[in-house]
Amino acid sequence: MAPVDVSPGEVMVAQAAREIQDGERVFVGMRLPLIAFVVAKRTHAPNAVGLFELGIVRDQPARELLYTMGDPPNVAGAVWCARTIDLMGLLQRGDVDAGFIGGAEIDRHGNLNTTVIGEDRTHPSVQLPGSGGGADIASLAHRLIVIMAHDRRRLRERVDFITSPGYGDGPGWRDRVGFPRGGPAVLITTLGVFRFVGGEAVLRSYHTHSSVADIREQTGWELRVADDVHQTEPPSADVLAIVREYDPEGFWTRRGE
Amino acid sequence: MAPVDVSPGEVMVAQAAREIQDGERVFVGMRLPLIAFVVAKRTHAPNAVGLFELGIVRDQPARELLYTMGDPPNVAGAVWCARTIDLMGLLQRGDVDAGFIGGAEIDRHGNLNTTVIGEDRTHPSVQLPGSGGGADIASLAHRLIVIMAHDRRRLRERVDFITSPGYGDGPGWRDRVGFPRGGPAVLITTLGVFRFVGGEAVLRSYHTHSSVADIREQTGWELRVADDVHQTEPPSADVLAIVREYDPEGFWTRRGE
Amino acid sequence: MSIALGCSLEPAIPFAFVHELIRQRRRELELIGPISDIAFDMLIGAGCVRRVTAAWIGNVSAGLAHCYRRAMEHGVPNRIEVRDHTNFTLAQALLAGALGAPYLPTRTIIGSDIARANPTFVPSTSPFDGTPLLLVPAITPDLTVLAVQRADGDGNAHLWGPWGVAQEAALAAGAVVILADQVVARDVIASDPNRTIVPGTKVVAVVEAPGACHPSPLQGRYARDHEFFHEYHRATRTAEGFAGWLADWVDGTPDHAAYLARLGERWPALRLTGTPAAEARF
Amino acid sequence: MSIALGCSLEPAIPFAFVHELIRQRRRELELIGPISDIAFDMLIGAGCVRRVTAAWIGNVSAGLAHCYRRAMEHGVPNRIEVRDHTNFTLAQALLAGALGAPYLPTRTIIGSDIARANPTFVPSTSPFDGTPLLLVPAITPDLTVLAVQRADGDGNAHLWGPWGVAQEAALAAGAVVILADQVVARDVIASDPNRTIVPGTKVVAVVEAPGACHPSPLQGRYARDHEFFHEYHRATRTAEGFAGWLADWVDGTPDHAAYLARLGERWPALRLTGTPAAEARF
Repeated sequence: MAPVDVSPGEVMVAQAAREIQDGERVFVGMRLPLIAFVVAKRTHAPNAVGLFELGIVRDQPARELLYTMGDPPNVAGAVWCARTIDLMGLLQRGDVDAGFIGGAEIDRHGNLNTTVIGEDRTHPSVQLPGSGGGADIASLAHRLIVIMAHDRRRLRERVDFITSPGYGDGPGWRDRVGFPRGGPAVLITTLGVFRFVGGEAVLRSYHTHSSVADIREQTGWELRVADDVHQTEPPSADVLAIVREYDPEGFWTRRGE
Repeated sequence: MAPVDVSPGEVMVAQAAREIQDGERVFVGMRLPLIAFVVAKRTHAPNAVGLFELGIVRDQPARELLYTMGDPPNVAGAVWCARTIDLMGLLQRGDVDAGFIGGAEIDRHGNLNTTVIGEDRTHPSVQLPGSGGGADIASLAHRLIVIMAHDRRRLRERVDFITSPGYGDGPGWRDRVGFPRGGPAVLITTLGVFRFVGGEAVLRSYHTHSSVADIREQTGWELRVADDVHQTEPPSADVLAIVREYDPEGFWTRRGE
Repeated sequence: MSIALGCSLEPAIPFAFVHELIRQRRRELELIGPISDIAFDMLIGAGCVRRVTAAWIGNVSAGLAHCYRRAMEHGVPNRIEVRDHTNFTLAQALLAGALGAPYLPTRTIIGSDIARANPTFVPSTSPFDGTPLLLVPAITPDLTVLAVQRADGDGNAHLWGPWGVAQEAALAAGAVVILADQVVARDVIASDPNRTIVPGTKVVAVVEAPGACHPSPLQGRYARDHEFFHEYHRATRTAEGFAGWLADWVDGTPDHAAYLARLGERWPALRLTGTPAAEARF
Repeated sequence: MSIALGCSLEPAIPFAFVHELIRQRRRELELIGPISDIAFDMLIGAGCVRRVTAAWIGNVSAGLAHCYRRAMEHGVPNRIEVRDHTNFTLAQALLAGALGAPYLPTRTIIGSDIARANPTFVPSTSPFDGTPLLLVPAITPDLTVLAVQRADGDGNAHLWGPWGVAQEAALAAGAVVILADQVVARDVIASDPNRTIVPGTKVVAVVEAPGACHPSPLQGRYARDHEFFHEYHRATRTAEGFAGWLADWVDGTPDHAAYLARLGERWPALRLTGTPAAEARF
């Protein structure tokens, strides 16, 4: 049994850690993926390497919780501190196995919006921060792992602006527009886990605090559910211990609760 | 009066030094130009900055004679040691005032060959080393200073291969092919000094050991002579002292004598 | 006038320069920078900005950028033009500028709405294999402002920690201003020329400005003031709140020394001693 | 197989690797490198080479490259294909490879015969302003070989002194081999990650090879052996002379330790102690 007070953030971190395979080179990013990288390194993926788009490569996680990827503890003990374009070059070449991104909105084909709510880019109803490196990771990593808060306003039939492309309008689209590879492999939300099948999100598991019905209610497209849908494996006590040691205040893993 | 035992190399170095203006950023290169940079810095151009295409910027000359621009004394005490492309980027942007190059052959329009003697690139009669960065400097520096040994086989009506373009077939050619700027300003040979007027070399001075007649004899094109042709100013005793202190064995300045 | 800053991404943002731009009420600026972690937000809120060329504008550890939202959603204090980039396209645009190349060709974002929203990008195909490409035109800022650990009087500058797009931005610029935590003798710089991010030949001014990056960090010198970003986030939710914040922290401090003094005990507490790099002999 | 080496230009040329290629009589190599100061000449003379992609092939302080001349002028020991580059076009080709870009656009050599002699270049015009450009396609070596001062067991490598085109060549390559003057603990590398030229993720082998660059120099470790280049120049004027030189220095030495031993007193005399870089704290 998992501890009863597990937060959605902790369930997501545990699932995200499972997505990192040993030896992989992963664009880590910040927030929950950063902690997922720590968990993966200390459990099943000791040889994974973390890449940070501002120009850092780490084979060991930073010793302290990071608030941004450029915090001094993320440079101290790195094996490479270089330029953004060096890291992005590795990504465009195809030297990066997987990347994490999040977003404000996503559609069933895994297209993400982090730019603007509203139809007119120049007169937004909500101005979001923009791509950062997210659109690059979505364009060029071999495999994309998406992490999102889950509600109907976020999981939409169509997003207002495709910042980070997933599968566009479906199978074949990425080839057609000219991406060399990639696309979302998994969408981990606060409520469940989707895999992409034929360029479309299919629900594979619901977290302990959720259900298929809850998820259908909170999803803005007609939900597809896998035949073997099941409960998301909760984080083990060991994994929770790692998460809580690294983020003792719950700055990222209990954010907004 | 100049000392009697002045070598052609020393006359050329003194003249080359005069071509460097104070405060200029100069692609220095090796051999005689390197020593010209030392002379210029220690006489009239204390604020000149030397750029070396492998990735070095110096505001003070190296303390020892260099045999290649990558010798450790050329890095020690440099203000920037970077990548070749960083220096070449400055050059392409137009941030480099002047550059020195040499060659095996040159024509009256200042086009240089350092690639091959013979009509067929794939079956040369003499295989020369190639461009190095010479063609880049000739393409992109604001002003080109050329240094050459002078004989009829080198100063030719047409060169077999244009490695480093001068003025092509004459005025307007550089604009037409798309160079953003540049072209040879001066050609300093073992016998005299030419300036380029309307894209063509015009003899301006002959060294003490030479004459207009000698130069005509040793030039493979119909010589054009300036109205005010005169004797090249010999190196002063001060300049000679600098040259001989820096190159005491005459490795570069008395080469082949 | 176009100004690139915040080019190391989250660290080494020259906030002291940003504050001074605001104090002088500079107007019609075109800002260029990848992330800018509240620096661009401040300048937008203060009415200094006409256009922003950026990949991300917000508050990295706290959330959305309130001033940027007000400008875009309500035209307060003025409408601004945005040229959307990603970290990679901006790095490529500045690298093209540094190389003197007209553009760089890329496969990133070719299926993204960013490629359409930014009118400077040109779709193309590779003459080598016919595959689709996006051409990212060079960006050449009028001025690039870098904060570094140390520089000499000629502007030869050592920066360690993440370089982000700082070197390309400096080499692409018409002129560079250096904010040095320490101004040092030339020989300190020349003892380690591989550490130099930009040579003095590109630099028009060097300012000794200790703590110039607060609240962002500078590797080995001081930590990020996380709480300051959260305070800014809370204080600037409304235009009035932003005006108050500005009155306190920018217009209320005549210069950067006064700004640091206002931080009180908080500033020395951020100081880092760091660990020394292994010896390298030249 | 394509191999990039000599990527720091005149210094840090991995001659120990070159000698071993010759000892193993590797054939049909495609060499990539800007200057290569006698390294490519040896490999050509030994019959290891099918194609050379380079900006300059010779003996920097002594003159022409005799083996290269014999191959090109007389097909001895075999004809080779040459793809002429300049230092800048080669740097751009490798940078394109490192960036995963198909090509870089340039204005260098657009009026040079090099642009015509090398069939990989494609003339173009800028879609932004219609001006002429030359497109330099990416080069992605199968293998890049770097000599560095120190690396850890994973291949994270510190190089100081000129980087030339070494970083682009390493990042563009399918695989990298590191010849380290010293293999050090990971923490030495991680104490100064800005000094890292290539991360271990690109590296397939690390060899501790002290003196690997002789007769070229390695910054802070040993000087250039100028006289050795002159001896090579004199010795290799004829094919027979080259065969004798090879028998003495390469086939006559079973490995690099034996090569250094053959240098006798000459080798320790080249040792440098260097001067330390100013402290940087992370």
